Amino acid sequence: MATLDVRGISKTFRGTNGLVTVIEQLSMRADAGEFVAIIGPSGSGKSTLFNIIAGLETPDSGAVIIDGADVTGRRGQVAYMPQRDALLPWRSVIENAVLATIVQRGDVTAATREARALLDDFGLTGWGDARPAMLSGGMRQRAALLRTVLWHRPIMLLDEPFGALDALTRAQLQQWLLGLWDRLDRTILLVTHDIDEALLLADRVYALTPRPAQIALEVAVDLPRPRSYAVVADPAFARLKLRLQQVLNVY
Amino acid sequence: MATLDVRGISKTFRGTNGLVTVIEQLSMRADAGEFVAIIGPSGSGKSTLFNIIAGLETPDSGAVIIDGADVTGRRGQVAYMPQRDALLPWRSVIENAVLATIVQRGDVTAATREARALLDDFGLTGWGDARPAMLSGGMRQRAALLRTVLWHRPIMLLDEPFGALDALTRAQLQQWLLGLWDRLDRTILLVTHDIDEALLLADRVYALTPRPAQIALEVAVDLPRPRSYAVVADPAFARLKLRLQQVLNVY
Amino acid sequence: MRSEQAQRIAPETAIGRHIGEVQRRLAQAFPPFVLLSAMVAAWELIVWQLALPAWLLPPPSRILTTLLSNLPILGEHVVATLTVTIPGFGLALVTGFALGVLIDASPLLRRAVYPLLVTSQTVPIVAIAPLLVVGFGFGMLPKVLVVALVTFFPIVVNTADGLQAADRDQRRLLEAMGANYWQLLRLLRLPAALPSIFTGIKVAITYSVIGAVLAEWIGASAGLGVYIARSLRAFRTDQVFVAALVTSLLTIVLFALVTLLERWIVSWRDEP
Amino acid sequence: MRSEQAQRIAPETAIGRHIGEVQRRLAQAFPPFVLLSAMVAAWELIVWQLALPAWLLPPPSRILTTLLSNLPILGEHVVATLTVTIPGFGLALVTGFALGVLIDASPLLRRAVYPLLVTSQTVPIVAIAPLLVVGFGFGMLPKVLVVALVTFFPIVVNTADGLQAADRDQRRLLEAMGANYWQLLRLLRLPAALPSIFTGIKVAITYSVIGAVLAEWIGASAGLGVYIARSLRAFRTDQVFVAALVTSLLTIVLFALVTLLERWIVSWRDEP
Amino acid sequence: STAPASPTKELTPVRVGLDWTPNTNHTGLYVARDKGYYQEQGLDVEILGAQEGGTVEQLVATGKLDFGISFQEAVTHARVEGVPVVSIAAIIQHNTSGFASRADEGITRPRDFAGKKYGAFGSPIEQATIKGLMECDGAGDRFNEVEFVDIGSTDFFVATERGDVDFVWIFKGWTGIEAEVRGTPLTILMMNDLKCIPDYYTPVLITSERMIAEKPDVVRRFLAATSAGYRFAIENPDAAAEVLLKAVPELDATLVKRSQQYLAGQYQAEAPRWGEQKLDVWRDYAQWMADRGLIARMIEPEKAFTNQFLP
Ligand SMILES: Nc1ncnc2c1ncn2[C@@H]1O[C@H](COP(=O)(O)OP(=O)(O)OP(=O)(O)O)[C@@H](O)[C@H]1O
Ligand SMILES: Nc1ncnc2c1ncn2[C@@H]1O[C@H](COP(=O)(O)OP(=O)(O)OP(=O)(O)O)[C@@H](O)[C@H]1O
Ligand SMILES: [Mg+2]
Ligand SMILES: [Mg+2]
Repeated sequence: MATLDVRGISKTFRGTNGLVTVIEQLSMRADAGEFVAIIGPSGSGKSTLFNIIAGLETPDSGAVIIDGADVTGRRGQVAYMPQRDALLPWRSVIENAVLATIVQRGDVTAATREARALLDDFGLTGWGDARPAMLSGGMRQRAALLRTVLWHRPIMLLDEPFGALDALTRAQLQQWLLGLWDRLDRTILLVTHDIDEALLLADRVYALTPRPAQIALEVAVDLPRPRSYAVVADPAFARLKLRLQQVLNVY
Repeated sequence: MATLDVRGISKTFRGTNGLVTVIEQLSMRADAGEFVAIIGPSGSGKSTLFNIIAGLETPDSGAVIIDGADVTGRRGQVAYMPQRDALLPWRSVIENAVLATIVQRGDVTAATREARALLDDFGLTGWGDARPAMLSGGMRQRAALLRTVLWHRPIMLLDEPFGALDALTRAQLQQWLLGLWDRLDRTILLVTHDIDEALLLADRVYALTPRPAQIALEVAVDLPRPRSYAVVADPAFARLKLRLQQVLNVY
Repeated sequence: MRSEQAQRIAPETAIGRHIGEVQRRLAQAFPPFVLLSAMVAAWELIVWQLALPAWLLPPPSRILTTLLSNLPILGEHVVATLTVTIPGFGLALVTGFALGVLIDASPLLRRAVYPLLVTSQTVPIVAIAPLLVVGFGFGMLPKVLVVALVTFFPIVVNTADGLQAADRDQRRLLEAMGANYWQLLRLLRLPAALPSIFTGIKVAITYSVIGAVLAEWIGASAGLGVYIARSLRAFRTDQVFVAALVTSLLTIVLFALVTLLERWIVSWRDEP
Repeated sequence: MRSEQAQRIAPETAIGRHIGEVQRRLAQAFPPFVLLSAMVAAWELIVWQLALPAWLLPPPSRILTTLLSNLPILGEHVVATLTVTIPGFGLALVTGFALGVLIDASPLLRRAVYPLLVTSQTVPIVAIAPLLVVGFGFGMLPKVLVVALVTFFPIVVNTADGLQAADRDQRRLLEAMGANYWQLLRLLRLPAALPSIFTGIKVAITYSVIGAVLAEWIGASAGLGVYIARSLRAFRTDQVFVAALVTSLLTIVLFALVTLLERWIVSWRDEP
Repeated sequence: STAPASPTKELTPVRVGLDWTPNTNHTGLYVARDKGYYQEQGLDVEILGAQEGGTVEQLVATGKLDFGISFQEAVTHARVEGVPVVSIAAIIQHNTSGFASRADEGITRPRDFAGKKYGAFGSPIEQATIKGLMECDGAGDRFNEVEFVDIGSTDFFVATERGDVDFVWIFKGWTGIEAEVRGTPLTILMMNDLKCIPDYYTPVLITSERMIAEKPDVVRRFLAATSAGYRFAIENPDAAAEVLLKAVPELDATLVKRSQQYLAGQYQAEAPRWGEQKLDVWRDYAQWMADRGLIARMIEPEKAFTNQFLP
């Protein structure tokens, strides 16, 4: 359990036609054990924000605070599932899954056992020893999610973890993720393009503006837990969805 | 305008634990100018099917027929947007977009002009000369779609073209694609995980079984055209959606 | 392309697969064999046609008979040369790899060390031979050092450049995991560099045997270099060609071994 | 890592950027300069301390004075050597690249041609020197051929191996577009192979000047090789070192030029 | 010297290949070129240096070189293998090589070789020679006590620096002089003083049988001028040294001058004219080689050399 506090972050890249401000004075937070979803237009700066939190990019200004400590630019603080899977082609699914354990000098045997046990839940039964090149797009995404789950950190950043999955597989993994979150009290930040997904999973949703990313709307999702797909029928759900749709479509 | 006829295709791969039959005796067709959507579980064999139609894999049995001619294993017959973008990192967005024109010895200057003119529609204004490494996930996907659109072929295969896009951008590009289809009478096959998307765009939807892929359900979408998002309110839409959901979740 | 033809002939049965394998092997051996035979025949023909004297260009037939009659002596020379080649190449492998990693470690080191390495390749062996002799005498050591000197450079450059080849997304993932320099190297950059490193090793091993032959010029009592020097003095051009032939064969065998090793280690690349 | 420090010092203004650039250059030149100076000083010191005779290891100071006094003669030799180096390396570049592509074109050709290429690297120059002269006379041609022979091989191997590096998804995309062999080569495999090809060129260019020096052993009346041979036989070790120094400097300059060219052409790789 | 060719006539191009880098053995050639002797004979001579072992003889035999510098042992080997080269002049009348050791080594006669380390350059001749010398000196079978260390092309000073090697076979006119220049006291057992192994010519001027048959005139003119060059060097060693140094400035001036002084007395020695060769010398040394199995068969010594073109 950990709290994440993003304070006044700005980031500018050098594009082909001069400078591009991608994030401008953006602040957000996730309380300990909170599930936060982030929705925003494509190219607004969500992945950049995650990169900054993970310490892969240095913000031009602002700070990333975890549990009160300034960790701006520090790596290894959060578990991160990047948008592109980044599976290592020479490692099997299992070997990819235990990568963080290796890096953090954890118990690799235990991690391998854990990974094998999770193959079923991730719909990868029988593919544990396959190299990524043998997997379908959605299977790769699940392997990457498995790797992130085994990267035991109190804070998880998930950049569109279910984008390549069909409805059924997606629903199964969403439920699985909620179970994990419930059990282990992780703080989760999730980037998604799916408003339903955000409302189904999150305690709070940030909607971002187009580039430069700023907060267009912050809504608390006060729907009862545990939630299932039945929540869609809840009038509160419909109300929140409409508000988010309006904000996202206006911008 | 062209018809596509897939006849009794089977495909088996060598996996880590022996042989994996991915497609078994699958037949489907797309009439000239028809928009066909394919929905199926992750890992069922949709991308493999597209690879076979594009001539990248040879089926173990069965044939791919275009306009009555057997083109099994023949390449260059269809425009194909693969699931992973495969943008060339040393080429700018525009240069990637005109790749098919170069390969097919078309008029590259005209294609470049056309690509530039489309940047706006694809939300890539100002990024035409940027290398793929500078783009966000969704921007890469749009660049790949742009490349497929400029790859002028009567038949287009789109493997999850909108998976990484937010609702607004996705809706804009869906409308744009419908416009293109309407104008140019292309035959389009679209793999998607989104039932709404399938029903919004397609004339016919194939639902596939899990691996090995077979046809679980084939439905004609007899909703009036032109369609907008308002179609969601149509009772016929709801009925079709329910049937598809049932089929996909049962399997 | 990879002999799909041959594979299709054989049905998927145990025996069929075996026959197919034999056919495939034969089909693979055939083209180089034909080319080689054609070249040897042409050589023989040219020598006879132009009536070239054997001391200028001996015909293959002559080289073969000389080889056969010299086999007993050659054994000793081959052993002597390989005794220098193998440790020399081993040393090159270790230092080349280490220097490649070192150069890659920081642009500072790269700028400081690279010119020195380039210099090491441009100094004529004859210039440092006296130093080697005075420093290490006439034993095996100076020759091993010469082989290492002649072969380590391609490994350095291919290692240093290969380490730059890692995928950006994969690098960032490992960085996000908090991987330190060495972990990044071991888990990502080294595996990604392997194809390039093997390229360097292939170039290097090609130079290893001839490097040992040249090293024997410094002074040796046995070895293919000694054999060549003696044959040259005695105008036994046929023996010089025999030595060249043996050197080539040794090198080709070593090269093939490296290629096999590469295929085995970098197997993930072959996947469809 | 890339001198972020130095870049941060200078603010984003035109003058500031200029000063920053100068500082950055100085900072870059500093470490190799320090290392070099330290090594030269150590060398000088060792020679004096051990009272090593000049015929064994001349001190840098002696090498420098010899260099200065020999400058007039050296000019001619340098020109003669470069006159052989440049066309020889050019030939190696063209043939090495062509052979690399050829070898890659089919596994058949690979198996047929590779052993011959390896053989070409193992034949001692002394063995073929008479043939070269008989075939091509005493002019520039045989020497140019020797330089090409000595340098083309790393380009072949790095080209052939580099062409295997292309991304599978990208290859399939182009195949789906109906790209033929040459289009695939030009649009995908060659750009993807460029880093590896440049690695080969860097190794090759390192051998080019010394290759020309060795070629002069065949018989030449001017060139650094002639200068070295004469100096060696006259026990003028200081002159041998001067020649080695000049050879190194020439090679380092050529190597640096290739590195610059590489950075310019393979720029897409540097992107963040 | 001889009658100059008519000035209107085109010069005949001639190529000479050296056995080594240019040194004082070659001075006559450079003098003849520098002083215009060749031109007077209607020849345009190009001198090519630095051939590796065995090459010169082959290139002369194929006609790529018109003349070359070689030595008796090589010509003998060459003729055994059917390489048609012929010696046309002995550049130095007697063998000026010898076995050198540092003076403090105490090697004063061949029997002292026993128990010492010999630095071999890798020729089978060496074993037979040392064995022969020791037998002559009454050392019996103590030849087995000589340790052979192969030093390849490493020079005397380097090879003996650490004591890896005690004695080396050198040319007095070059390495011997260099030792004097350096002030390194040497003991040199001169082959010619030991009167044990037959004398032989080293170096010699060679040409091909074909050249002799087809262009005897060119050979004659070439030797006329070359002979004049060596005579000049005999009479004016200092001036000759200057000529060589001008052509090959990389050489060490002191070494060249002192070497030239020494060789002035050696080029012709007691012979009636420069270049004279004797059948005995060719026959006896070849016979010696044949007897020891150093060559596969005896040559016809009278075909290996000729004096007919000497002025
Ligand atoms: N080269 C291969 N070797 C072995 N198995 C393979 C290979 N290529 C694909 N497969 C397997 O074939 C099955 C179908 O893969 P395919 O990519 O067609 O699925 P998909 O329907 O596109 O899934 P997704 O929606 O996840 O992209 C998967 O189980 C995959 O692991
Ligand atoms: N290295 C870079 N150089 C220049 N521009 C960059 C760079 N990296 C990202 N950008 C730009 O920053 C913007 C935000 O990118 P980012 O990847 O954060 O978007 P995103 O919100 O994750 O979008 P998506 O939903 O499409 O993944 C984009 O316009 C992108 O082009
Ligand atoms: Mg993103
Ligand atoms: Mg797929």
